[in-house]
Amino acid sequence: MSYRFGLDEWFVVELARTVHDSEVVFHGFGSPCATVAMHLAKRTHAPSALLIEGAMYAVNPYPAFIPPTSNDHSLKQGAVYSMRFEEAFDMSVRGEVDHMFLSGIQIDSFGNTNVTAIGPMPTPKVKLGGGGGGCNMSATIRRLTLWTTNHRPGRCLVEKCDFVTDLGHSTREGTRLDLGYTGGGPQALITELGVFDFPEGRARLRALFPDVTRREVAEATGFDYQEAPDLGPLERPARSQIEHIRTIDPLSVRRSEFRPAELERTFPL
Amino acid sequence: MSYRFGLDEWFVVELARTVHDSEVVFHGFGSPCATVAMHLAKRTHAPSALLIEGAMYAVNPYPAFIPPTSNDHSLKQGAVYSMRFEEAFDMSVRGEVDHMFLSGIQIDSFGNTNVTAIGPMPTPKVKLGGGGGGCNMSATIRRLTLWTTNHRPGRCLVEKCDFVTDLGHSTREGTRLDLGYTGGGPQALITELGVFDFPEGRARLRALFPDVTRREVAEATGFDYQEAPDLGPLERPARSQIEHIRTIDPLSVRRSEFRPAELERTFPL
Amino acid sequence: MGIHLGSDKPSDLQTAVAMIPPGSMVALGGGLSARLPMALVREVIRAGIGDLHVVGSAHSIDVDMLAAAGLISVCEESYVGYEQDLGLAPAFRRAAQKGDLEARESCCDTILTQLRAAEMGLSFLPVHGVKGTDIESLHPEYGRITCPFTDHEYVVVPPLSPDVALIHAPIGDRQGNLHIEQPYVLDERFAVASAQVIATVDRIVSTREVVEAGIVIPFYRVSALVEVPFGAHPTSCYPGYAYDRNHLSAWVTAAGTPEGAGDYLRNYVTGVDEAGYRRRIGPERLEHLTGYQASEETWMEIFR
Amino acid sequence: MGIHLGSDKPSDLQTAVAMIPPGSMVALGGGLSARLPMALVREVIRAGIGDLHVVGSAHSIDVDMLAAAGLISVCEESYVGYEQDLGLAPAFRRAAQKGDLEARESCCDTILTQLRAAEMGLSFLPVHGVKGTDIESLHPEYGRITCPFTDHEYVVVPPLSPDVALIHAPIGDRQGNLHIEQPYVLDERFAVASAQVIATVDRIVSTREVVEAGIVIPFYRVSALVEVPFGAHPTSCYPGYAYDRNHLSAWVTAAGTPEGAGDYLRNYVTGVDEAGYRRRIGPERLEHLTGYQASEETWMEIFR
Repeated sequence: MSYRFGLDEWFVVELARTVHDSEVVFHGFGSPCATVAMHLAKRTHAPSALLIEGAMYAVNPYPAFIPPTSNDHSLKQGAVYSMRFEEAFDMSVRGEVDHMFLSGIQIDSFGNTNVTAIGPMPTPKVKLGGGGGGCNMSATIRRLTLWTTNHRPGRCLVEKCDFVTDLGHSTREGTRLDLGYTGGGPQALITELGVFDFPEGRARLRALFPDVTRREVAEATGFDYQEAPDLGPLERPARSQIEHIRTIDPLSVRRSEFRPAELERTFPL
Repeated sequence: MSYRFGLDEWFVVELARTVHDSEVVFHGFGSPCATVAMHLAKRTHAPSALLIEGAMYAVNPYPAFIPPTSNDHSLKQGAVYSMRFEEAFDMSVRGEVDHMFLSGIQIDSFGNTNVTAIGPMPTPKVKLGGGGGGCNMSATIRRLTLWTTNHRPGRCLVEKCDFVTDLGHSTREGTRLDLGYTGGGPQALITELGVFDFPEGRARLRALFPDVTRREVAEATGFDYQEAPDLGPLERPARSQIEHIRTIDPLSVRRSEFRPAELERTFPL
Repeated sequence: MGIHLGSDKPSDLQTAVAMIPPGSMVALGGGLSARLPMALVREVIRAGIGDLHVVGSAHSIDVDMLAAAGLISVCEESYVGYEQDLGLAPAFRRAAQKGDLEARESCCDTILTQLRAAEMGLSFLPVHGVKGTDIESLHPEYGRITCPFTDHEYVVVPPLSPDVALIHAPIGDRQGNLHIEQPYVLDERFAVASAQVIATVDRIVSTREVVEAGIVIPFYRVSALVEVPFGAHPTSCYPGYAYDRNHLSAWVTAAGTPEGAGDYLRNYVTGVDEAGYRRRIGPERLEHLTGYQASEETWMEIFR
Repeated sequence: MGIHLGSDKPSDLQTAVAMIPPGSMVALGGGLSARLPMALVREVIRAGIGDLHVVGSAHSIDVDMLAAAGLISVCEESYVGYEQDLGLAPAFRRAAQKGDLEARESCCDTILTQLRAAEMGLSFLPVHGVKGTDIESLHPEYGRITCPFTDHEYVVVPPLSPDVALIHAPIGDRQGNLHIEQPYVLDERFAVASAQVIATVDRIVSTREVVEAGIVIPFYRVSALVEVPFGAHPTSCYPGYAYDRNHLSAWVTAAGTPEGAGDYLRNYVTGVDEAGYRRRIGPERLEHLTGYQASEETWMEIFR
């Protein structure tokens, strides 16, 4: 039988590919795929990245496994230094953090995200969890990578967010430039269908998973978008990347982000 | 031969008498008499005071001796906790420190102090050391005790400070109330001649060392002042206070604050 | 914003939570699945202290359970939920959606900034973001200011001085010196900015032991100190014990309906004291959570 | 304001101080008689790097010696001197009185606030006092602002981001993780707010040893790391050694005249390297300063 890997693994590889070597990279909490991706990048193409581990604020840890919560001490194993809360936040808001992963229950074409509520506040239809540190950090961190594993049902990529928790490229008060923000905003949006970039501050479809059609993406997406001239399939992961993922995440917590149908998608190497 | 003690010891006792029990009390650096006085108060009438040890920011230490510098680790012996720099300063400026000792090379009748320069800046006749944290802390700490051991030569208690480093009750921009400051300003000024209080925000002579006359004080003082109706000699120290001082300060660093002639002043118990 | 020098600090849960008047602003220490002050939360529910304004960063069962008990009027947290693993907080969500509580959602960094304003004694501080988001619309108390040097317009926030902070630590001494392990989250900031600090510790130990581990919150910040073994359960309190994922999961399932939440509260909170709570959880289960140190494999298996 | 991830950090004094261009704003770590970065100060004097804007809290021989060497153009410290014991700083005083340097005197808390502004990435922060004092007149760069919530008028200060911070620590590892003992003074703040951090340590040790003692400044803040035994002499660096009061006193006496200061600098700085400096001081004397741990009596006698 040939070597196969799952969508969850390829998805993590796509997140990891957005990490540059020698950058300062951070994710928040409740982000298993981003957590695994950061460690994958650090163990492969970005060994000199400064990795700040989510809710632990541990610097360059080497955990033996990824637990189902972001706030477990197993995540700081191997780190010789952990930041104080304020140290991590100051670093982010003064612009020293190069890259953050950010998810959204709703995401619009500017890359604004909503994790606060579906339907109007103060008594929404669904009160979501909330934004953590996003509404300040999204203004200042140099580069944001957005992701969602809920593109297909058609309710995530929306024309307009019911509520803007974190900043994309432009909101009702104007662009980042108008607002005087130093961060560069979203550079990529990765979904279980494909990858968008933001060449002019608007989402543009850049690549697809090989089992996904342009039409499926169009049907699932609530906003208009351009397609990249060289739109095509994503580059396949290397076997070593897949192996690293399985080593990093033996509990497969990354899979908790996906609906069961998506987890059935597997690919030959 | 009867039991005698020196002016330096009585002076320290007068400083210690301004410390209340259960208050938070702090001195800066370069203040041997205030250092010894704080420890004397803590070991006698103010056992529940929270003592913040000068440049060490150590809480309630019990040093075996007082070193000639305020920044020596011998001063934090016995303390289980030392504040960070910012912890001590925040505590002071938000009004949680009840009492601070403050000295001045010049002191005016409002209790403004100068430790910056004699003669006009930027090229003064004498560049003094500088004010440490005084120009913020004097605005916010609840109660200040001023002291000088250089009253007699007549150049310390002046009509007008050449430069206001730390705030008394009123400066060129108005009173503390006008300035919106929360601290209560100087409550006492202790010199080698006697003790002033500040009943209406102006220095008033309240008591004298028994070997000093009202005339000597008047001659040494460059500003006009009232005298308290019950002006009289200071209350003599208890023998136990003197013994404590000698135990606390075996190197006699307190004596470095006095001119030799003043150190010749001794008193019977 | 309180200095507590007394030697008469309350040392039992009932007396300690009696220091919290209804309507208080209550800061919750710890975060997510770690070091939440659960014994204090349960005692607040037993005492039925309501109309609370809770503040914190990213939290979970503490807020959710107080919401289930109907004790929260304003929730000013940056996140309430169980992350990807167990999802949204059912009771909190229900209360927010019905308007039983006001979800005055904030941001970790904004809360930090407001606590710093209190700590620094300042009547305002600027934040970096917020402007342009809808979070600002939930906070009429925020303002705007223009920097006199750069002309940049900032959102400014007022200081946040909770009436009381609830903090759980693994160890402390009788005076109230507390050691906690990193991440401290906002606990240091809460301890300074709050008028009262009510602390529970898994173990009261000698001052020497706390000093050796490192004092993170000094005694003069703590107004009450109670020893409650497993006082953070079902969340973790390292180096003592890992979080109880199974129990959290059982709560989340139960809290899916008001009836289920009510049953849980009767079984695990109002119907028992803390010793009874530990018996309900069972000594074997608690022991299991402390076993994480045996090996990485053991640690991992606790979460499977 | 600098992240230094490289594995090629300079590790000798000459290369390290070559990172400081003339005209730099230089933050000085430690304070008064403790943990002043004296080996770096001496190397700066050997290299003759001038026109410096030095910033710090309460300092002594570091500033005084740089002033004696004519290398300071602006001195923005809260205090320069030798406390009650040895009095005013002779060379600094002379330079300030002649106008050879600008004594832009500041306040510990103002400097702290300006460093925090840099750390927090803010273009201004309010301070509590200063208003009404003459310190404000020395700082045209300060401003005023009215709080939008209370109408209170504050003095506001701009961020302070030194070009380079000079820090001495007792131990560090090769990556640049540093341990220092309290009081940290402003060293943590300088390490974050400065573009470059040049550190000296008395001993380079294993990472494990630094972790056990406690990392206070993490490796990614440090751009150069040099091992210099007794690198803080004649000031203290606990737990290694007490300050050398006799040597400080000798300097203060020498520095009473420009000629005396010049002789001192030739003898102890420009005429020798650091190994030569230690030989000049003498191994017995240095050994004596490390002996403070023997007993309280011994410790006290070092200062007599």
